[in-house]
Amino acid sequence: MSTRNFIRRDLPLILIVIAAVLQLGSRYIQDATLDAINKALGQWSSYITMMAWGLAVIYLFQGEWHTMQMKPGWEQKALFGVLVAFSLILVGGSIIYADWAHGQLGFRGDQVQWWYTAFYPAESRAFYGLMFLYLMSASYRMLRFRSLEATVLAVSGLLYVCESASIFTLYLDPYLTAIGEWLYNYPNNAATTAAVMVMACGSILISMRQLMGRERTAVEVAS
Amino acid sequence: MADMLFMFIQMVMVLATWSYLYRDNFFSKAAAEIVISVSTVYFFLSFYNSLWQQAIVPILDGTNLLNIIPIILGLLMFSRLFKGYGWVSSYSYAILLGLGTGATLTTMVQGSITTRISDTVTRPFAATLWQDQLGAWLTVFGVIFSLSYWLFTIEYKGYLAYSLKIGRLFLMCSIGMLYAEDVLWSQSLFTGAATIVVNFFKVALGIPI
Amino acid sequence: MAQQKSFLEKLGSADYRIIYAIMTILVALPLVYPIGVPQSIAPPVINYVETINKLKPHDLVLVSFSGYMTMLPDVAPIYIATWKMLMTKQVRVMIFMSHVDSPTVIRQEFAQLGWDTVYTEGTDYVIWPYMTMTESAEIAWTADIVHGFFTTDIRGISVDSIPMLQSIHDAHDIALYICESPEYCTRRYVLAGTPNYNVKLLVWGTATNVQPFVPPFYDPVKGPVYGYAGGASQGAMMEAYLFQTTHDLKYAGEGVKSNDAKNLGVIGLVVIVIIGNISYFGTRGKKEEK
Amino acid sequence: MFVSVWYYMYRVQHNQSLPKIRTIPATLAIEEGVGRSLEMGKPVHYTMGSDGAPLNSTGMGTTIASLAVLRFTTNLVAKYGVRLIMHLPSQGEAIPLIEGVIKEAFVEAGKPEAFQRGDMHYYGYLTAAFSPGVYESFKRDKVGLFIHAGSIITFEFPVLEAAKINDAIVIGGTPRWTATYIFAIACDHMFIGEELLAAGASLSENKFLISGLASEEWWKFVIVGLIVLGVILKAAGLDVAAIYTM
Repeated sequence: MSTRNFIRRDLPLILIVIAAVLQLGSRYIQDATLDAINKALGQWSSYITMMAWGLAVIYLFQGEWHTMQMKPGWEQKALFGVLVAFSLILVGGSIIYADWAHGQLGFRGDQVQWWYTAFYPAESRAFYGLMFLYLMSASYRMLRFRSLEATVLAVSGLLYVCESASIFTLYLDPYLTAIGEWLYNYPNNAATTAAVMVMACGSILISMRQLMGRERTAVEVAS
Repeated sequence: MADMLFMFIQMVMVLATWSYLYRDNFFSKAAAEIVISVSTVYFFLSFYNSLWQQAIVPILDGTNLLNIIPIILGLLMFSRLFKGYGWVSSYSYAILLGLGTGATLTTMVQGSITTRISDTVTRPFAATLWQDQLGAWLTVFGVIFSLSYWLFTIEYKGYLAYSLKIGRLFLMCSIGMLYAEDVLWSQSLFTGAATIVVNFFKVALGIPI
Repeated sequence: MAQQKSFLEKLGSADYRIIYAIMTILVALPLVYPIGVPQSIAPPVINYVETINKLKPHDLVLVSFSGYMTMLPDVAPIYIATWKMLMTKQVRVMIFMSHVDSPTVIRQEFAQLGWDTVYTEGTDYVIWPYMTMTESAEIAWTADIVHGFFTTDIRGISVDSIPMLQSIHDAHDIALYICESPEYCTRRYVLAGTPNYNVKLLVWGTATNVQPFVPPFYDPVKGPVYGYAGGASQGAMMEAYLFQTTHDLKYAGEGVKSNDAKNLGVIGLVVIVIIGNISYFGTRGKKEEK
Repeated sequence: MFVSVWYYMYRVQHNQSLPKIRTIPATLAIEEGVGRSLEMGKPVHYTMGSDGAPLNSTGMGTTIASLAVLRFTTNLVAKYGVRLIMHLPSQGEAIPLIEGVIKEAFVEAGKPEAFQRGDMHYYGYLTAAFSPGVYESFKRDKVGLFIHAGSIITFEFPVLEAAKINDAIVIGGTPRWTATYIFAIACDHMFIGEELLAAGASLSENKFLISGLASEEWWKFVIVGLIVLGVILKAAGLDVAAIYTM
């Protein structure tokens, strides 16, 4: 039982501590070996995150498959079909246009890239365009001078927006930009500084717990 | 012709996405599904492509055999899919979490705390104009008042209650400005998407862009 | 009992679709009929341009380039103007990809600008492949640029057979770093890069990323950040400034066009906020009377 | 910093009293929201954001904090028998960790069979794919409670707005200050700034975690002290920047 606990719970914690200590060490101790180890660890972490994409693809299809089974009907089937078809186009295209001599998939050729640039950037811009419209309707709803706090929020927001429009700056400058920049550089900076500092405190606390092996969130014993 | 097709697809994607605003429909869902597949499969392929070149080729030609370790650790992640062996994957993310811990402890004290403090306290003395001096002193007090919002063990009574009230004004001012920034960039993207639609019709009608 | 809504109440609870329609028309109008709203220029943008102007031939410029396709409308004017300036300077450029879209976008931009007619890949510029880099990896990379992290450039050519890299060692060789500005990136380079290597920094990016984080580090005389430009409106400023100082038509681009749309959008926002508040105060008075 | 942490740990080990932690309103709202979902027969949706689970960077703390909230939520969900839909972040390497936390919470609640891997949805690298994906899920599966906590970028405003349009209780927050405003606009209950990081500890009711929070409180006073001291030193003509960033 104790071996089981050690392998499942303590060993991962020890790994966390080792990796953290090595990185801390290389920051404060000048040593070539330590630097080399850290360099390797940095590269390894990149490779591990890249490997994880395989897992991601499995979860994508698993989730969509599950959805299709939960919601029978032509629409969900057709949507799953769109997903599979498009994925196959990407996989097929990158294999067909691969540069086998250099072991590269067909990403430098325009063919696969074309599918990506034709479909994705337009959709994403349109989606964030929606965000603009949502923000506009939210402004209409929210930016009302109900209380002192709400007034401060609305006035600072409006001033900052106006500052970026040359039609206002042209006639109201230097005052508009000066006030906007002043609000940005001082009161806003004060709040941001405080928020960033407490966030750092919170993150450091969690890291310390991690380093002392007290943070159990990351390690499991079940399953 | 290929250009025209390209522009047409882009326009259809924009309009399909915007059709959300009217109501839920098949085209908007299909557009989402296409982007999800691009978002996962395309990146999966391109990351594995880089992985092949940067990690596996050096193993195969014998220049860096140690790369086998991250590859094995990466494979261990897949143990999550097998019943009863899910815990094995914790070895892989343990390393990542360890590096995250190290990164937090090495960079955050200096980057987010001490540099910020020294920046705050030196500003009032560096400023030359009266408005900058005023602002810089306001920042010093603003930081202290704003910090009082994030106290978790002390009750807000007496002076602390006033400090909280003033601190919240600073926070609101900041939230207003951050909100304004996002209005600005999302507007740029909205303009970008609208340009796609306008340009398609301009080209189709033979009007110069 | 259902009460008739007054005009002011109706004004305060307008359907969100009406707001969508008004804003869409305001923003799309100048794309069809450009108006040409005049432009003002912020000092950090001027310093950005002037810092690049001070580069000497053969200086090494490091660029971290995100080229995130979604955000392109917001940042492309800055990118394009910067590439155009660098093309006139005969410097050496090393480009670091910080987003998975970057390789595609950079090839497209370079093809449009004719970058390869001025510079040769491998001898005048190097593009690193996109890889997710952790903070520790980046620190190692600044200490040993050639062998610290990458084994090949984006074309798959080994670092040992790239002529330009043979004279480069660590970040001391970098004359200027044009840096992408998510918060962590700037913070990391200001910390890891500058105290140890004294690298001059310029920052580019979206307004959201540049504005909150860069100003504390900005000082046009002492650095570490000598100038910055964020978002489409500052991109338009950069184009306008370059055009004013060089009178070269090649610097007039998309940014100036979107300036019109920005102005009308902002006017629209101000108007709807004012309408909302008129309704709020109008109806609040009535409620209090009751 | 270490000293303060150790001091409170010492107090815990010797069963001495700890300061009381103020309740964070958003944490109370989670239980209420799960109850409401049960009444309405709708599922609970949880997400850490499309880019919300960095492990090997300074964002790690946020990820861990959000996982603690996830564990708490999953426990409640398992107890009440409500369906949980998890929208995964783009970081594939975090998937095993997230699944582990959910599974373990189900096991703790005595219902390991309630875990459904098919209810974990992945949308890839791009926020523009994530947002419509989540939006579709709201429409398709309905939503009673939506929790959105992690290191979030502002692009995710449409998701929060969509949850609101679909009549959900929205709870969210991030320690990243730049993204805080989207929650201020769109949430019913929010974690402001570091509250999310503290929520994890206060939810767990674990003495060690609470002791950590108490020690962190001291750091904030130290920061205020350093600011005051810095002003005095600077007025005395010393180079504060050099001293503080040694």
